[in-house]
Amino acid sequence: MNFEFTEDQIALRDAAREAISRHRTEPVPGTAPHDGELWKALAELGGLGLPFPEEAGGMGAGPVEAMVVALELGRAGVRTAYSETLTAAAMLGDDELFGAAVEGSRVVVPALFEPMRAWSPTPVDVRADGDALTGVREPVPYAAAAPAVVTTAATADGVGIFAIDNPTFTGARLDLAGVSARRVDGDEVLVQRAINLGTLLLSAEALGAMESALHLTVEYLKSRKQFGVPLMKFQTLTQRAADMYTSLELARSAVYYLAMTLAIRPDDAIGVSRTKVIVGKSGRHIGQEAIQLHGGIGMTAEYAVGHHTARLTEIEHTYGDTRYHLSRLARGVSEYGGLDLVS
Amino acid sequence: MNFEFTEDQIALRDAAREAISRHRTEPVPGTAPHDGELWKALAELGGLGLPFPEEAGGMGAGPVEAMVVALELGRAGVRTAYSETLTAAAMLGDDELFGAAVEGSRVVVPALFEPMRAWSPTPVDVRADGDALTGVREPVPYAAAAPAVVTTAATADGVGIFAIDNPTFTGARLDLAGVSARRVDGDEVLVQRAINLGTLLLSAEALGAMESALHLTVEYLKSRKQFGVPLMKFQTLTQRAADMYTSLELARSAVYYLAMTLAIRPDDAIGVSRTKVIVGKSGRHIGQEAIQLHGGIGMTAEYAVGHHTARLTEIEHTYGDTRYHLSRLARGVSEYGGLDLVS
Amino acid sequence: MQRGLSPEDEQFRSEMREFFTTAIPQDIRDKVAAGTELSKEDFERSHRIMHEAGLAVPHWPAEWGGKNWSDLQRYIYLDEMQLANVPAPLAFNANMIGPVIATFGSQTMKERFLPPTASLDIWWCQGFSEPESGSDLASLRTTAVLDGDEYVVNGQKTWTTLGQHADWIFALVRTNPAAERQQQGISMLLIPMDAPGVTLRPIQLIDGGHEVNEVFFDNVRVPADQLVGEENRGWDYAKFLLGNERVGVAPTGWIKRKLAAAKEYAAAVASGDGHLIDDPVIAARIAELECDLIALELTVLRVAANSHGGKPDPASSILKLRGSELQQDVLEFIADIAGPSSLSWDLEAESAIADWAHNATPVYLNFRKASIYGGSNEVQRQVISTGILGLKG
Amino acid sequence: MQRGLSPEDEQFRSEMREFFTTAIPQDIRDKVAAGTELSKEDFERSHRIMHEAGLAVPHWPAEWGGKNWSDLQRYIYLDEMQLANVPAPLAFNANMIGPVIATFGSQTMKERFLPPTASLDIWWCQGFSEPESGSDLASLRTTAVLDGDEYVVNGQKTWTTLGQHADWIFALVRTNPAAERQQQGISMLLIPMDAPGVTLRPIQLIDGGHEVNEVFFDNVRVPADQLVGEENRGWDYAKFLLGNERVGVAPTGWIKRKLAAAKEYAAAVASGDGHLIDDPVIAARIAELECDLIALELTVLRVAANSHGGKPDPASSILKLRGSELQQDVLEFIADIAGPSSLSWDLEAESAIADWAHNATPVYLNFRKASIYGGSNEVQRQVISTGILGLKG
Repeated sequence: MNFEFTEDQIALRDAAREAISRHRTEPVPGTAPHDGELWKALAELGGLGLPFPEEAGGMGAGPVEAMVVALELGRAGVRTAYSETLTAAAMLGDDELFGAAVEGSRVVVPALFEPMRAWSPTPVDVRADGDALTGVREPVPYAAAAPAVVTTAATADGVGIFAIDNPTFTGARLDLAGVSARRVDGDEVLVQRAINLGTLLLSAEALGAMESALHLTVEYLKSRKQFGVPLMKFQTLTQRAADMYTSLELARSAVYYLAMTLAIRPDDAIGVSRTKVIVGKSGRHIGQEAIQLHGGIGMTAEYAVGHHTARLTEIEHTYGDTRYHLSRLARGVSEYGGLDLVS
Repeated sequence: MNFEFTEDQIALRDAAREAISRHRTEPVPGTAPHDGELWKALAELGGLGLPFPEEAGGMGAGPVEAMVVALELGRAGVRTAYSETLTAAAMLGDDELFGAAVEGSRVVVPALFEPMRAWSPTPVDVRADGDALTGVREPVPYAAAAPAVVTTAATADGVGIFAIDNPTFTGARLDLAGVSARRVDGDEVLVQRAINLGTLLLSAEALGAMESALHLTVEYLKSRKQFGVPLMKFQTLTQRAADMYTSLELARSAVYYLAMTLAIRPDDAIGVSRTKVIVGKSGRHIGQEAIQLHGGIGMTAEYAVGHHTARLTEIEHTYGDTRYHLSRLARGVSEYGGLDLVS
Repeated sequence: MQRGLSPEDEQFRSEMREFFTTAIPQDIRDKVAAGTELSKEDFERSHRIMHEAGLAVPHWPAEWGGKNWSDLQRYIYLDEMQLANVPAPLAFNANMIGPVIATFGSQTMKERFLPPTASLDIWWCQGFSEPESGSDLASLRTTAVLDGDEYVVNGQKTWTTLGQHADWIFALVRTNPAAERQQQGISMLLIPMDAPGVTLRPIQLIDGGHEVNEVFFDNVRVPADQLVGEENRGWDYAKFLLGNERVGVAPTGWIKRKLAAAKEYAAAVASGDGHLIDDPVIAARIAELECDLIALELTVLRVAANSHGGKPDPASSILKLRGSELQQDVLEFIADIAGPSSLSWDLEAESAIADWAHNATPVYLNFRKASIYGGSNEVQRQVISTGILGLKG
Repeated sequence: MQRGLSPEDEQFRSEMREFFTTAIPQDIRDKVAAGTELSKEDFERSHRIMHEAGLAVPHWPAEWGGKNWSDLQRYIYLDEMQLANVPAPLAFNANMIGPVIATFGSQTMKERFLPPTASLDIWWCQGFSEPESGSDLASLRTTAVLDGDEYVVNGQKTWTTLGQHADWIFALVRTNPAAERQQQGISMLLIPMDAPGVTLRPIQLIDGGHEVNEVFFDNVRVPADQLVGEENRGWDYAKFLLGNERVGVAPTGWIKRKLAAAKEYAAAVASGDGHLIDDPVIAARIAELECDLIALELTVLRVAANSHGGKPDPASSILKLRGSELQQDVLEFIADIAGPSSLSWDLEAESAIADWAHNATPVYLNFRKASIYGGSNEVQRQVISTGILGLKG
């Protein structure tokens, strides 16, 4: 067991932090815009190919390294298609879009949500007959950036993966009827593996957002005065900041551990669900308390903290929320007795 | 809508309070002993027959009046067979035990629990063939006081109610095989009605316990010093006392309302479940916080507050806990839209 | 103790329900239901219809349009209004400055301001908070110096809700900086928003909406007859204003309607072969929120029914605290129900996602304010622990 | 970053598991599993078996029986012990006074006390808290006045756990009432419980058990060579003692075992046609508690793996807080599972109810202490906010 970053991982973290801060723009409410400059910087860093083998065109690192980058994005409060692109790339196998995705020459995103349907990793109303798809994906992330898309569809033999080079969106909606799609090698197992990676990256981003939300809150309590004394003299606030720290460190342990787990067991869906639950509970707690302890200023778009809360909320609702993952875990709890985390 | 006690109800409350304080003995951990003196005083007050019609031998008052007495018992931290006896009496119809129960000449309790089975208002493994019963009831409350017992059993035509004058107990266990039981008029509806009444009385007792637990906590925070200053200077403690007060007043509204409801709709099981949930959540919150804010002294049997917590825990586990009642309510939530509490 | 409504109150309720569900335009009520932002014109249409029906300011003194209702009737009025998705009469007019002028203003001031305040011909906004005074309102720094028969006002206000629509602002200003206690040197002034030297800067919130503003005063000259009541008594008027509402503190009708909507939403979102509402864990959460709401609403009713014009029931102190918590719990739940459909906030005509789901996250984020503004939950707990429990911190 | 155990640590774990599940008598482990109170003799039997195997005080210096384990090995040792329902070596001996004497005691004191402390031939208890000093330990009033070569001790201690079994007490006493700071005038004395003037009064707890005591000192004469270390440095020793344990702070093995038991219990309690565990809401609660536990245990592992003998990882500050919360959550859940079967606390041979269910409520109530004793959760939060976050209250 070793939870510490290696020297290489620390160097990667510092490089990512530097690149992000150089290209960072102020966050805005609502749908995230795509930032080409930042994207280029992340691509130049090799960040988009980190977990993929060198022979396939990746960097030959692993999920731990990708986590390091996602953590920095979350900490900086920068919203990008990072987790989306890596999730998409993980589904692309040897499709030609893979290279474009990890080089950053195209924005490639997964289209995995069905409108007005709770999260499901497998397609329900999206179907394929050969390469002909029917159904709707919505919302598709970064649709305004005209991305290429990887989607899934129910086929006669299970789940198929499809690449779409130049889809046409209506807002964030993608009607699949009549689009030109190309079937990609791979099945449900590959889809779940990609979602596992994506969930890790979102969780890491959430961890970074929590870190910054707590940091901002602590600084605010130190500097801001009310009734003539610094807010940090109000024990009811500082004790709540302590609980936020507790939530943060619990989430950190879980995220680091999931990265290590996926490095050796990329199909560990149970581990992913558990991490999503831990991160979901911590994220909601920290996000809500960070605003509350800031008071009114925490509600404003000019100030960073509320954007972290918004991003934590978005992540909670991506790839299954706490309740979804608890239900998934609940179905298995009778199948084993005690937990074993070290084997 | 009127949530205020009438003058008669206030007089009853004062009389009950006086009688209880005159006979009150110090609480002890574990199984509650039966106190004959106090029981006599409650009976002389007419307290045992309050909700039953005069023509049947009751006092011709209603559930509100019985609630008033139960609230005082809870406030004083006195454990009695009050809710049990009134629940039993409500199941007895015109059986001869009814008179003994409401006069207080016999302790009569309901035997409704099956060992190692979650709460169920209807019998499962207790069965009747004519007057011959099989199955086990455990724990039977106040078994050490050699009470008469009213129990239920699954019959060919539904649920039967049975009176047992002189059962033999092993500890708190009553093996029904071979006991001499007498079938009483009444069915499931009467059983549910009796449990509704019993749940109201337990909820009222819980409300009294919460009131006292908060009162003791507030007094402790006012008087006790730590680090040279009164505990009430620690905002983290006083803010939590405020949350306890909130829980208390929410529970009060629910209990009063349930009493008024049962006075006109004694079969309102939905109202009973909702109240049990509200009281359960408030009771757990207040019981746990009362000990925590007291610190070590709250853990000792010499001090009253922990006994209130113990009693709140016992009530939570009687006639269905919060989770049970939420599940019962959950099955019906699709059947109506918004709530209407005033009609 | 008595459950239920008297026949008169039942009749009253029917009338209110009839009015709110038929007289207020459906398009406005649909927007409220979906959590979409209302335009100024929406507010005005709705307010004026209520005003014409004599229902905009029923709690004012009878001579200025009041109704002499009981607290229970006022509860019924608010409940039916909220259940019908009707936006409340503008609170700054109906619940804040109106009652203050009616109670403390001169006869001239009443005649000048109360009728247009009731009819929304004047749109009021509030100038209380300042950048350096949050919960500690009495530390405010905006000054007003008497110069002849005019006050000269300098300073800055913030969190001015809907100030962008406002014609007038009622502002707390410091008229006596030398007063022994901060609270004693404060006055309340009525200032037109188009007076020279008044500027307004919008503040964008994290939900993307523009709802609050900063207001700057740069040598603004205000005629002395726009002083409310007496000089240096503004703190008392502000306390009256903030403590004026006893019944509407917890928006239980609003919560009830949202929770009923949450059930519809949970029945509309597909999950597996059925819908989210079929999930026992979701259904149990709905049941729990209903129980929480029942406990709160019964407390509102208890307080309303038990108050006899005198001191309010102490339990009224929990209503703001618990009301905001429960509002937030329900909106959090609705965002969870929306799930991935909540990820795009943009309302698009051809979207396959319902408006409520697009709005779920911004509305959830927006209502984090509920536990901050108007006396934060920490302040509410302080009021309970000090004022009710006697824990002198 | 690396997941999993090295082959050596895997081997170590197998050995520990083998030892704890075979060498410690089953009857003792069954009592622990069911939450039944242990007798003095139970503690002694278990402790002495571990001592004979060299496993009672592995974290002591090697010359007094220590093992030079890594923090990770110590975690594995504790985890396996707790999983196997083995009562820990008496904490007052192994984790408290032993390390203090080994670190600060004279060579004579070490030779006199460490061997019988390791073997439990001396049963130690703790004399720190006093009736008027709870979280504010430094305000203690028990005095020790040097009279020739003896201290004369007067005063009262309380919350002395298992004092009824003890041979000796290590007590904090005030030796310099004139010291500038309260903390500077305190010393630590070793006192036999049968010394003239020492009396013990049991305190019954709300679970009915007798676990803590008051200890009174009435002119008790204590030879000066039973002073630990130097006079007036007792506060430092006490801080060392309380902060000594870095790995065992959160009993994750215990919680893991209880949670696994909770599943068995939920599968044993009938409900409808099946059992409680078939209820999705119950199963989801189990899953949630498992997630909570995983987050905590991973933090324990992270802290253990990241510590290099120097400053502990700051995340270690959350372990006591979170560990006690989670212990309490799991015991609350077990009491809920027991439901009506928890209503009688009496263990009866012919009962149809399992012992764990009879014990569920008293054990739940007993562990409300976990967030109070040994530094309350409020104190833990203060440590985090001040020491880690730098919020100087």
